[in-house]
Amino acid sequence: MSPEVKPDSLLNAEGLRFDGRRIDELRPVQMEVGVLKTADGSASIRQGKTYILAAVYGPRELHPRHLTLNDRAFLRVVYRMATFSVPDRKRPAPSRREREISMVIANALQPVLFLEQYPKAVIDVFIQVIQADGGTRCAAINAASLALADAGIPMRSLVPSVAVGKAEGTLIVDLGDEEDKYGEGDVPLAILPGTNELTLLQQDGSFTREELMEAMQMGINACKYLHELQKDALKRSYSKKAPEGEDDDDEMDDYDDDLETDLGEADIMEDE
Amino acid sequence: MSPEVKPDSLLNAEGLRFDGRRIDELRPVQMEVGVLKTADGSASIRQGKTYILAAVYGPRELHPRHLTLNDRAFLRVVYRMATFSVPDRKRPAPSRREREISMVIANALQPVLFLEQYPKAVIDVFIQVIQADGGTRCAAINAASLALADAGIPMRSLVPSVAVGKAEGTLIVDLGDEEDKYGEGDVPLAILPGTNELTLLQQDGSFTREELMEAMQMGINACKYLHELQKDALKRSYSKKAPEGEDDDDEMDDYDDDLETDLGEADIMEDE
Amino acid sequence: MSPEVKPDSLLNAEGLRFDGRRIDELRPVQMEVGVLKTADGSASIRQGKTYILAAVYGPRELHPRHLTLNDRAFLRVVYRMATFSVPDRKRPAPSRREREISMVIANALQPVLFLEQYPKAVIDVFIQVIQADGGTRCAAINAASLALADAGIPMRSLVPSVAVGKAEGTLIVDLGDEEDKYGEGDVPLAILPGTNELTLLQQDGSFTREELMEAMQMGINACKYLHELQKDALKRSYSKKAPEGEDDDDEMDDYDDDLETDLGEADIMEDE
Amino acid sequence: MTDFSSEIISHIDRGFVADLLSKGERVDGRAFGEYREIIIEPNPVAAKAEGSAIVRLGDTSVVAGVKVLTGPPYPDTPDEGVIMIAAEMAPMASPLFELGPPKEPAIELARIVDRGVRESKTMDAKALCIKPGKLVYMVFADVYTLEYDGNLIDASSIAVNAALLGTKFPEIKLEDGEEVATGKELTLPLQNMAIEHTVAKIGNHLVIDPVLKEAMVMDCRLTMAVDKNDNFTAMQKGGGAGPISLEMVDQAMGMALDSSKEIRELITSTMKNPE
Amino acid sequence: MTDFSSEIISHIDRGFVADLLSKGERVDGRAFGEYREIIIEPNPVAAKAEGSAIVRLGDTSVVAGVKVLTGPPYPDTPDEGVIMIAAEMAPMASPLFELGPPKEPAIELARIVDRGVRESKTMDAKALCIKPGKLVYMVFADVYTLEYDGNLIDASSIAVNAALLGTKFPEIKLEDGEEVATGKELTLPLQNMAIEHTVAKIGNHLVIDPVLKEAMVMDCRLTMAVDKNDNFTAMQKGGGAGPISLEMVDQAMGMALDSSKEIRELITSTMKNPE
Amino acid sequence: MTDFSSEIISHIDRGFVADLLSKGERVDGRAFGEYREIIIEPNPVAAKAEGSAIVRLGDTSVVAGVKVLTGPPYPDTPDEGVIMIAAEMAPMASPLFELGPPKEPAIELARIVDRGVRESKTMDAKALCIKPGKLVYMVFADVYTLEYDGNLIDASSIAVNAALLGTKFPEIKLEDGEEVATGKELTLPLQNMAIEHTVAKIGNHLVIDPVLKEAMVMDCRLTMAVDKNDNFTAMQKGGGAGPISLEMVDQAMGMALDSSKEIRELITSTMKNPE
Repeated sequence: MSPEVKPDSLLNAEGLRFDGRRIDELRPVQMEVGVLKTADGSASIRQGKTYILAAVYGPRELHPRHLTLNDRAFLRVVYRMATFSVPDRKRPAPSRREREISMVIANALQPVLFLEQYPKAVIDVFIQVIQADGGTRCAAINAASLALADAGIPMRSLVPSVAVGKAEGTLIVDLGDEEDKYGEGDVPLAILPGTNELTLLQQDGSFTREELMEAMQMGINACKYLHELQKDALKRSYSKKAPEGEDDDDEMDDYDDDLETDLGEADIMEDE
Repeated sequence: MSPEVKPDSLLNAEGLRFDGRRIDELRPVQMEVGVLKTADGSASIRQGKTYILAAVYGPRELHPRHLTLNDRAFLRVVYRMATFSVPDRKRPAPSRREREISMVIANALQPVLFLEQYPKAVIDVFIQVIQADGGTRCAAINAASLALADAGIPMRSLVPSVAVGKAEGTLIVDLGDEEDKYGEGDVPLAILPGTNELTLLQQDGSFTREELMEAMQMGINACKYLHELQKDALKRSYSKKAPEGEDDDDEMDDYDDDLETDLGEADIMEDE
Repeated sequence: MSPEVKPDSLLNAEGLRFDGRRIDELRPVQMEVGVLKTADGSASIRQGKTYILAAVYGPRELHPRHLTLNDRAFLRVVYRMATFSVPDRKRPAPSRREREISMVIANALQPVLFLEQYPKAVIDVFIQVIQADGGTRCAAINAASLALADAGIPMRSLVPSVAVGKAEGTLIVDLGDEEDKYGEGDVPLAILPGTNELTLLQQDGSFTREELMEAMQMGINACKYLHELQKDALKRSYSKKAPEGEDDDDEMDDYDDDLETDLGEADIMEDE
Repeated sequence: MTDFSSEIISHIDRGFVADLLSKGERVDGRAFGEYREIIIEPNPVAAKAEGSAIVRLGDTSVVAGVKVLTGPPYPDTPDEGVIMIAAEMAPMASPLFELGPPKEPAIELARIVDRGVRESKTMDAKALCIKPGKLVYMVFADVYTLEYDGNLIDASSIAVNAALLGTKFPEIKLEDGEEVATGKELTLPLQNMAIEHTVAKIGNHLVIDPVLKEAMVMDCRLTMAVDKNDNFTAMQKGGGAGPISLEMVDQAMGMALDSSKEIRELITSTMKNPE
Repeated sequence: MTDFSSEIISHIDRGFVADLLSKGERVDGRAFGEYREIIIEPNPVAAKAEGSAIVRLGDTSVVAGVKVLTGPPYPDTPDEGVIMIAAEMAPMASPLFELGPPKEPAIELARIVDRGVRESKTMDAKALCIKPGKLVYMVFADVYTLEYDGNLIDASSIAVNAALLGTKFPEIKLEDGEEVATGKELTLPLQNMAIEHTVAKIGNHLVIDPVLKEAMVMDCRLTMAVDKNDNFTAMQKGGGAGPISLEMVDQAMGMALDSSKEIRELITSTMKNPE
Repeated sequence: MTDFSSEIISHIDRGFVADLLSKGERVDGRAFGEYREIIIEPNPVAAKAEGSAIVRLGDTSVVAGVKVLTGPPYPDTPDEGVIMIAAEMAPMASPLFELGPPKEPAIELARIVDRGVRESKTMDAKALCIKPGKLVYMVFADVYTLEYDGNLIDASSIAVNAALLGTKFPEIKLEDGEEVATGKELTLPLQNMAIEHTVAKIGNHLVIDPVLKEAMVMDCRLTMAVDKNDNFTAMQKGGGAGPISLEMVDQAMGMALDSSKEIRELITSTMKNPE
């Protein structure tokens, strides 16, 4: 591992960040769909040095049975960090932090799913953080919604997510580890791209009401961009799946029919 | 918290105790019934600095089901101490001591209940020690039997309980923390007031057979007095519940009919 | 306990071991059948200073039910070491080592059982190490198969087991603690005496392929001898059970009929 | 805490609550931005805990207690004291709470209340250091739920802050490697107390301090910690998966700011001048 | 240990046992105040444990082992050794015992046996101190149940006391902060060994050392630790919720006193002169 | 890992696989002694872990990461570093794996992989000592399963060895009781890397690197760790209760020896020269 050094300043005289980014610039993001063979659906995301895998199984029978919901599927999200994904070794057992993050990720994803179509079943979303470098819960949501789509589970839309923060009084988008550690606050959020409504919202640090409103707006803008990247990733995966010689667009059209668009959002593939 | 100091002597030349009590004198006792809104029945007790809440739920369906008894209700008692109720912080998880005390409290209460009337159900008794200053298991029994009555669960009688101890060779009633710590023994007991039979009996320290007999007799006498205080507390709660202008006695008569008196005890309210 | 001292040498000039044994000589072995009254079957083994008890219950109903197998009995082996059975105090909770050894013992015993005759049931094998002085998993298998026979559970044969090791370059049979600790390797194995097939095989240390083949052959030879000792122990237990004045041989003949010999092995009692 | 809605609450209940709200009314008659009566009982555990408070929020009540111990600091923060905030959803408080190890709602409660203290930098952790790398004060604040009629978070936040404010503990020094009590009594180095405010979203309406009936039909809740300078120091959307618009978040923040000063003053006046 | 009665035992069984008792007879023919035969096997774990004993009480049997280690004392008792007594109800011993973490009956067994040692001040804890605040002897006595036919408590108490009495361990000194064995062998500082006696109440009758059939129909049991001076050093009513009168407690105490000396002598003679 | 056969796999499947093997064919067309394609991705966790590798064995894949920390040695080995190898069967990797604490198959996996490192004396534990009795390096290697199509053991063994081989960590000295980084970067003291090879027995046939379909119908498997000198340093029969003859063990050892050198070279070349 590269030893972490506290930077002299998180923002330089030109208004550029520690790692050279503009204040509203995302780290390099790579998303890939269908990366795991055994899962029903899967995706990976690399965002800066953060590296996360998401796998989806289901809808399938739920064990243990006492968790069964009679009127809808149980969306079970399990967010886990590898022991070696952080500077100090994480203890192997699930921490309270991991359990809370699993819960907020489930809340962030649930609004786009039609859980009532699968009473008594479970949809499992397993998230493994391979390397953590800030923004893992947001990156996890980006990957998990791709994995759900890859599993063929009907969705109203994908869910993009990003964290906005504050460094030396300036709002900045997509915090890396140093900005998270030495900055003044963190606002992770996720949105429904069709309505811009928030499905994840947390905050720590210290913000005025006006700063928070601006931070959330910056986050929504960044999510719009991430949503495009998600759709690109999904499109690439369908191209790969299409048998050679067949028309890729047909393949995608088929998929479109499976997607519901209740929230008035443009269909995921439409504007590609 | 007030730092604990070891007293020079637990008994003074006049035969009075560390805190000025006579050897057979209880600490100030306040019992109150119906103190928690969400529980089916509840009571609080303050005995010296000991402060305990008891809540009763049931009879209700039992989870997990494998604990179900086919011929009677399961009396489930959970005695818990708050982390801050003792001089050193108690660890949050239930200790073996708490689990054993839960068991002996259940044994102490069970003889007055008609568990066979509620096969397969559970009656839950939750006891929270807010502040511990000696005699918590006895105070818990005093409060728990009031909470059971408050929940409208038929009972043969209330169950009063007290600890008798020994300090400098003399038997003393209702130990406080210092007497428990620096004294020579402890005999917690609980009785059926109608027959004087013991439903709780434990002992530690060192006693001769004769001392133990005397200690138990002193404990029974003290329980008789505590039983009067319990009945007073129950009476007050019924007065409060009675709609204004109505006759309190009628209200109490109704209750009396619910109580069984198999053990030949005078009915709880009778001699008030 | 006798303090452990590292021996100067594990093999002396005459080719004898630390404790005077020849390289292929077992420690003194005592096996006794039917030592526990409450179990359906039981046996004890003392092998050197190793002392182990095995108890068998079943076939009986399996709890918890989700472990139930629909087409055969569940063979549940629980190998436990007493806290005081080793030089340092073992922690009371089951260790991962104990759980793994339980699993390999179950694998070692299963081939001689007719589990498919008892669908949904459990056969419980409880093993308690009272004193551990090397070779506990092998001694446990020796005792457990006697306990299974004592419980009247049909078996193709008994399962003898022994560990072969290496000290100062020489292969030696039935390691004691010091030979295990200061030697160069350990090969515990168990066999079906009728076919010489291995039902347990593990190895640590460092061996060439040729050494391993020789070690396994030495182990098989030692198992043959242990098998005779097992049969002796079983025979003694039937003698004891036979009512006085009755013919012991008849008693044993009855037992023989219960044993299956699918593997072509001579019947357990036959050559006695 | 939990989203019990689909399992326990019928559609009729949800309709009933929502209809009332459309008429500008809440189930218990309060205004949308109005808290239930808040009663703080100072120092109920005076003999054993260094600080304590019982807080009633209508028919919700909790007890918080503070223990101050000494111990070694964490290796990565050798000059800072240790602060641990926990909360327990005891089955005593509600038929909805279960026995056993804490489940997700209890973990969330504990973490939100903890974050309200930690992220607000309520205490100056460096002032809790006795000797860097060797000995620091360890402050444990634990909350037990006694009665549950909605909004445990705010009740717990008020109770923890009240208990911390009332905490008194003996000063300890390290002399020749031994811990020695100086005989002096200290209070905690409180520098920026923040109070948590929870607003429930039900349809198009926002109500502060939701009772259980409201919590059971809400789309989600937003909890906001507000400090003395009207800064937001922690926020959590939870209590259901319903999405919320930016505008409603802004409105909720306004409701929190409107309530904050009064509650802070209640805590301060009660704990500084306990009868 | 447990009150299995209503689930497993029919009323006929209870009637049968009670009828016999009315005629002055027990199910196995013993007198009411008579123990089953007690057999103590000394030092079955001689090679690994510092002390050990197997005790048979009829068809109940247990093994106890003692380990003596060194370690730091508890902060609140810097000049005292550490004494830990535990007992396990292993499923090997009975179809009634279950796999898994200890349940209430096993916890009660462990705590009663522990209390019998601790409350009797069987050992002089201060004599187990090597260097105050730094290093003490830690004495662990663990009991495993092998066969269960009633009255595990007394069997465990006898086994633990026998094992402690036979314990030998190397003397350790602290020299320049290092632990050094002096080469001398020590025995434990036993000062007041107490034996636990269990009496079962069945209807109006009291029987000592109940077998399983009696335990299953008893109203309750009373366990009493009696020391060499005939003092009672620990007592526990358990094994069912049946109440008991003062008179019967007195009678039970008499039965315990009648048995105590003989059992103590058996332990002492067996462990002091092991074959 | 587990013997799923009787519960999940029909007799038809077992017959199908066995029939193929009788014809000299495997379900995926490989030769009996042939591994699937092995792909090693070096250092996927370069920013946080001291060493790491992702290993693909056909459609089985795992990630291994190494953390090197400092801490006190175990009392009984004061001059040796601490080495801990663990492996987790995460439910992400297979519908056959369950949530919750590790069950027997996961424990066996972890212990086999650990034994392959420890028994081979892969690392010189004494070279991991910084100051005897005070401070040593602690090497933690953890494996997470990502995709499961059989033979997790060999994939994990390869991944752990690759991650250890690529590990770099800062040198620490103890100066006046304080840990100080010298600024120098170290590699692990690897002295005898052994690779684990798993052979499945199906009827009379042996196949190396079994896929899931083979694992589900196998009688048992034999895992062998082979070091650079062709010594066997660890062995485990598992994966079912089927017995195996001495001749087949010999044959399996031959198959392991035939594959070992090539895999070792792949690990070394990939990790020593990562792109």
